Amino acid sequence: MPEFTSAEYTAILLSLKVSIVATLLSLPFGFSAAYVMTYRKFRGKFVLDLIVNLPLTLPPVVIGYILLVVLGQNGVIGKQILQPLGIKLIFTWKAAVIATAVVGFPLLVRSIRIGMETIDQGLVQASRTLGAGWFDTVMTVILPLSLRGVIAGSALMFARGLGEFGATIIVAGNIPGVTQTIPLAIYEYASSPDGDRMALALCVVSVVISVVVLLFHEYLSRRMIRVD
Amino acid sequence: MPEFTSAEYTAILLSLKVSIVATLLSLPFGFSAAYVMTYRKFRGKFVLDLIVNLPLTLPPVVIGYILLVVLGQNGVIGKQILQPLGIKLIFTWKAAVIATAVVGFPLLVRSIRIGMETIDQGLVQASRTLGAGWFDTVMTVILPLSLRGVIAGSALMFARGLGEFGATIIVAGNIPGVTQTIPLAIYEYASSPDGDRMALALCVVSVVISVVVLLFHEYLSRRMIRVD
Amino acid sequence: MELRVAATKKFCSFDLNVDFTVSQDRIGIFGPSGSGKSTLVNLIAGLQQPDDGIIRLNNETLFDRNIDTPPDRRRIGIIFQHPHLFPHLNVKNNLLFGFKRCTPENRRIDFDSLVEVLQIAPLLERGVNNLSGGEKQRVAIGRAVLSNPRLLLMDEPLSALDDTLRFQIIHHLKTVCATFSIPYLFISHSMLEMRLMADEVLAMADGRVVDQTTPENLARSRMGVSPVGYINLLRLANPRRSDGLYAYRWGTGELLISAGNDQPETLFELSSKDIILFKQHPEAISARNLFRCTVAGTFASANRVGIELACGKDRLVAEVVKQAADELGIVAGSELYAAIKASAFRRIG
Amino acid sequence: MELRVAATKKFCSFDLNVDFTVSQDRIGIFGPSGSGKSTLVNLIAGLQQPDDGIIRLNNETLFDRNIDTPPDRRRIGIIFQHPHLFPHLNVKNNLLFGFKRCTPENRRIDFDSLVEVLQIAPLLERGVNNLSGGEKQRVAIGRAVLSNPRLLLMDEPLSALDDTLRFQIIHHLKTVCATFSIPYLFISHSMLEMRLMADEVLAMADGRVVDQTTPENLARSRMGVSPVGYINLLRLANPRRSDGLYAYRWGTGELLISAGNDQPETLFELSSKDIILFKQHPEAISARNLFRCTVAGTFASANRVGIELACGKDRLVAEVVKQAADELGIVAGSELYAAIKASAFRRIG
Amino acid sequence: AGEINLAVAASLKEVLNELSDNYAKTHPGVGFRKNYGGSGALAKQIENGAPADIFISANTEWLDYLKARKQADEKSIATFTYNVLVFAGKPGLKATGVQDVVKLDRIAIGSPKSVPAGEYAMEAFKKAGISKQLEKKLVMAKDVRECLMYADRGEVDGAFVYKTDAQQAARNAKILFVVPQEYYPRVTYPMALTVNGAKNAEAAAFYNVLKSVEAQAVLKKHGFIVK
Ligand SMILES: Nc1ncnc2c1ncn2[C@@H]1O[C@H](COP(=O)(O)OP(=O)(O)OP(=O)(O)O)[C@@H](O)[C@H]1O
Ligand SMILES: Nc1ncnc2c1ncn2[C@@H]1O[C@H](COP(=O)(O)OP(=O)(O)OP(=O)(O)O)[C@@H](O)[C@H]1O
Ligand SMILES: [Mg+2]
Ligand SMILES: [Mg+2]
Repeated sequence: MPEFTSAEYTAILLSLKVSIVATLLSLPFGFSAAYVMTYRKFRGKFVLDLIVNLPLTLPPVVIGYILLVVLGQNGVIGKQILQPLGIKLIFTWKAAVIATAVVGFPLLVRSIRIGMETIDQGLVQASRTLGAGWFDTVMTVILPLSLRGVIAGSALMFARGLGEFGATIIVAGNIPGVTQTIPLAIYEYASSPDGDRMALALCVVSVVISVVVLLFHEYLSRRMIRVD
Repeated sequence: MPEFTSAEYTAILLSLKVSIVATLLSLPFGFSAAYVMTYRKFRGKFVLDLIVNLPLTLPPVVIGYILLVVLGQNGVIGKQILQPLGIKLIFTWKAAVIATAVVGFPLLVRSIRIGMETIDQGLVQASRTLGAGWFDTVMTVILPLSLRGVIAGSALMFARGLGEFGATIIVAGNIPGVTQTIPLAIYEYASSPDGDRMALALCVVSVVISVVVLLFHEYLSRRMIRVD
Repeated sequence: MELRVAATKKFCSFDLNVDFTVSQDRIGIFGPSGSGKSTLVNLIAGLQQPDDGIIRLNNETLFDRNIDTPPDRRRIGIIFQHPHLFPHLNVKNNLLFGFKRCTPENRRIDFDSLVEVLQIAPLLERGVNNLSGGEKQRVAIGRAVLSNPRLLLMDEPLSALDDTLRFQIIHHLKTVCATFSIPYLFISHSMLEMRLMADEVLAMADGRVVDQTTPENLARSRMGVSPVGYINLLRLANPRRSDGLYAYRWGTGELLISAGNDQPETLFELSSKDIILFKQHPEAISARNLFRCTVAGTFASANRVGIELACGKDRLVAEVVKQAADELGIVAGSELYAAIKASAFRRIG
Repeated sequence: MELRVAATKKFCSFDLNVDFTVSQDRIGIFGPSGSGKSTLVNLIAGLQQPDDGIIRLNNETLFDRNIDTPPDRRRIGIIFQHPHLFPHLNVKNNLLFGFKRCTPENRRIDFDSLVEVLQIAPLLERGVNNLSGGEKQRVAIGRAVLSNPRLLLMDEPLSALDDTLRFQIIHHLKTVCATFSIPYLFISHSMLEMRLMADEVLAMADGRVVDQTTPENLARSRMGVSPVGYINLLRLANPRRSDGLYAYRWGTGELLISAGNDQPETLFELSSKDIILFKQHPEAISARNLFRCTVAGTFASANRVGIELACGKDRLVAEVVKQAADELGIVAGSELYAAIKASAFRRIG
Repeated sequence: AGEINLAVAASLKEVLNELSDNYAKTHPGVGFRKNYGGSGALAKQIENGAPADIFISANTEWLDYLKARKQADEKSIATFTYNVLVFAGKPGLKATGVQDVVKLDRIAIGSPKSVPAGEYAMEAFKKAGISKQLEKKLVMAKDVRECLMYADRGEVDGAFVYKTDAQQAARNAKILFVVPQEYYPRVTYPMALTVNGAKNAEAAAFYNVLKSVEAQAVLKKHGFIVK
């Protein structure tokens, strides 16, 4: 195993940070989107479904480009909202978070939905008749019962985040020590003639991290099956 | 909307073909993997879990390289299995199928698993006591009851396949008319001086295809909820 | 409680069409499997919407063309036919689910004594997935009762339970509902449970309310076809011990009852079939109770005759086959001897 | 059938430890909620593994230290306490699930007549999710029976059903099981169902088999504590119509029964409580049946005395309180008059 | 008639398209399979048996890489063309030489490890002695096109890119100055027949066209430098 320099360590930490923040940030939105799509009937539901799923269908590079167009200096959000607030997103790690979140969002939502769709409606009804309002029911019945989906979705999203490359490199740039995540570093090493060993070493790090995440996921899922 | 030339049409058709074939090809394996991981206890289960999930964690480019190394002329499979059989994979559309399948596989398996884990064990037991062996039970009870997960997983995988870029470009190359799928074409147009409009048009095509897939998915899921 | 339901609900092969008003606090719903009992309950609780109609509880409209109060604001509790316990909560938290959501002044039902009656104290810390069928049902009962609803709907809550437990729970349900004045709708296909739990009964068949009456009348009208006959309910007080039996004042004398107890007041049931009538006083009879009475009236049901016996101010319904009625010359005003075994009385409350 | 079970199974707060052999074809399992009945059934069917022990059916070992035959190769059917219907199949395909998996020679049970008895013909094409509670249970019964198992385990299959339907189904279950010689284990907390369905009963309590006996004996031993007393079962044949009643030859004379019918043979039940005994012949009595009999023996249960009456070759058990037994001087050999109302007999088969 | 498999650095796409179209017109029956991509990816593909007759790289390292692995036909190695590094940015910007760049906020270059243009730019900074000052201002793009896109969209003040790219793709950005050649090694596009290609007569014939005057004309047209 080659020696990592501080740049690599920074990349690893950054990758973790980006994936974790992106996943945590997406959870409430992902859960809400899944809830709305599973339980509510409204016009424009299909449009929501589409928007949520778009990032899946489009190549990440395109998503990166779209994000750049929207959030950049001349973009709608970039110009109208971020600039007046003095927020700079593009080329910071926050941009990597956004890219990761957008790309992983469909995975999260879909997983939560599968979990939600299989909830016994009788339990939801029981909760309502016991005086729990819909929000209360969502938090105390639907959420815990779709936890399997939530956890699986988070694991998916986190892992996907660890590997996110195409969109991140465009909106966050590939600035060593600032926005260079593991995949960007791997890419750099892999595309220089004698970076293979370094690239491989970073792959191994990625794999190790995902082993840990998987172990954690399995542990959580198992804890949820009350054995009693 | 700019006029598509035959190269674009080929790319669109190829993308569809690759995604569809990859999804169909992965379904039996994905289902089996999900089944084994949900219902069986065996040593090395964790390793299976890991292997299935690796493609998620690693950047697609890396997966592309790994596939190239494994399936290529000097690779284990390439040299020992494919060459003696006279099969050439690298740089054919079949390589794109493999890349797409590998990248989408974790999504498929995870979705099916979420669906499977929520199956009422009483139904499985009922099936067994009614004389259905385990395989029979898998096919006639577990499969239909995890169909939601299977469909959602297939939709995810198909959509992911439509956007697959990093791994495909490495193992299949970017050969117009032969292995150039929509994302590769988009990439090419986006990086050529006045290809922006074409790139956009191809993005729209991608989106339209995924709209159709989503509609179909919703339709299937809805049909499965027997209303009566 | 005043409950008015006028509603229709159509499924492809079944349609419900009911229209009734009840003003008692203890209502029974009686009807064969598939007659629409559970559907009616769902409409009242707001879990399904009527296609059309109105639902009013105590002058508050819960449903009409414009209003549809959500279930959690109806404060109507349900004990479902299938327990529907929350799999992610243990027994205790299942029980407390509704309780916690009550306003403090509605948290009136004593947790410990309810748990004791339901005999689920040893289960409190367990998960609900591995409970036995009867245990689940008992937890579901406790959960609904603790939420102290202003109307409690009970959908065959007791059918998974053995008799001993069943009557204990009936007793407790009645006491709790009376103490905290919780009105209820009680579904059962047991006429006996109906008699014990309800003051008024809606008889359903094929999605219609075919009869709205008292359990007594329903029982009378079904006496001839029911295998258990008409059930007399006797509320007796201040027993005296007598040779291992209990003697209660009744009619012009005493009733000897083996199932008696030392409670000041007890409810007994007695089937119309358990009364044997004699024209003359029989000698040396195994039945412990033999008394003289007058026929206050008769009614027919299938091939039986129901005979209302008056003894002092008390009344009992006996049943005989037509033949016997003719042979004994039973008409209003006749005098008869009635014999009842001490063991024929069943204690139920 | 010969079934031997010696098995232990421990859960955190409950442990099952049974050891019994039964060789009858119709076995009942009786016990209060939480006594381990469902667990036992699961072990026999192979759905749970004993911690230790053996399970043998007809000389074939299904489970021991080395063997664990999978459930589908045991050919043991279950009707679960909760119906567990396949939600992705319609009623018909649920019913046929096991049937289709039978070898052709095992497809012996007639679909149409079973469907008719269960009264589910109108439901055949429907999905199972919206069936009423009783409808679901009936489909589950049909599904298990159609698979023609070599042993059928029934876990409280009838508790969701009203009486009329219940007795029809009992009748049919017995006929089918007899015709196709399907032995069964029948769980119930109803002593009556037990008496009707079983030849031998395992009484369970706290995870142990506390008694293995005939339903008759179980009923006798529980007569004193049971609210319905001891149930006499009478198989009577070749009735004659008599004034709207049916007269069956019994003992040295005839029994008049209002619930009779024109079938050549019919099964009736009669509670021990429904028999009134006289030392002397009473006059003008409403009871249609009055006959002379001899006391063949007595037994005590709680504060009651069971009295075996012999009348010709036939036997009946009556019950009286101790007091009455003393007063009438009942000992083996005494002669008595027994009175039974025509309506006291209940037709059950 | 045969088939010629090309593996060509993406920046030469237009040139090779034109050349191969012309060639196909005059040589009916000859088919091209063109694979455009990053030089590194192409080299690795060839190493692993991807069909390729002619390899044109955007730098010498990747050709050397193939040579070392005995995949390139050594005799045939030649230089296809040259390019120069320019600085493109907002038209009004006051930047006329390398030293002026330090006054800017953000500058995009290609990732030095993987993009030759980036490597050359870094080289130039070093020579000019400004690499320390620029350290925090650099945005490393995946490829030259991306660099240019940043500049074009105004996300960065300017980008170091090849002249050909700047000419073709820039709309809002203009070439502000050409980086003097003394700051960095010459940008060379080497080419070679692969071992397989050397056996393919059609490929060899087309390879000769690539070395011809005709090819140089096309290159010039697209802004490349041929001498
Ligand atoms: N959502 C539905 N779609 C179609 N049919 C339905 C639906 N819900 C109920 N039914 C039918 O309506 C009828 C009445 O059902 P309901 O559950 O109210 O009966 P029930 O009186 O509660 O019977 P049980 O005593 O068996 O529980 C049944 O035949 C049932 O199959
Ligand atoms: N998997 C398990 N883990 C822990 N406890 C269990 C498990 N399965 C059953 N029990 C407990 O074992 C006891 C016996 O359960 P079982 O289901 O056999 O009772 P039962 O006799 O069928 O009761 P019922 O008449 O209420 O259905 C119960 O107290 C139950 O809670
Ligand atoms: Mg119901
Ligand atoms: Mg049970």
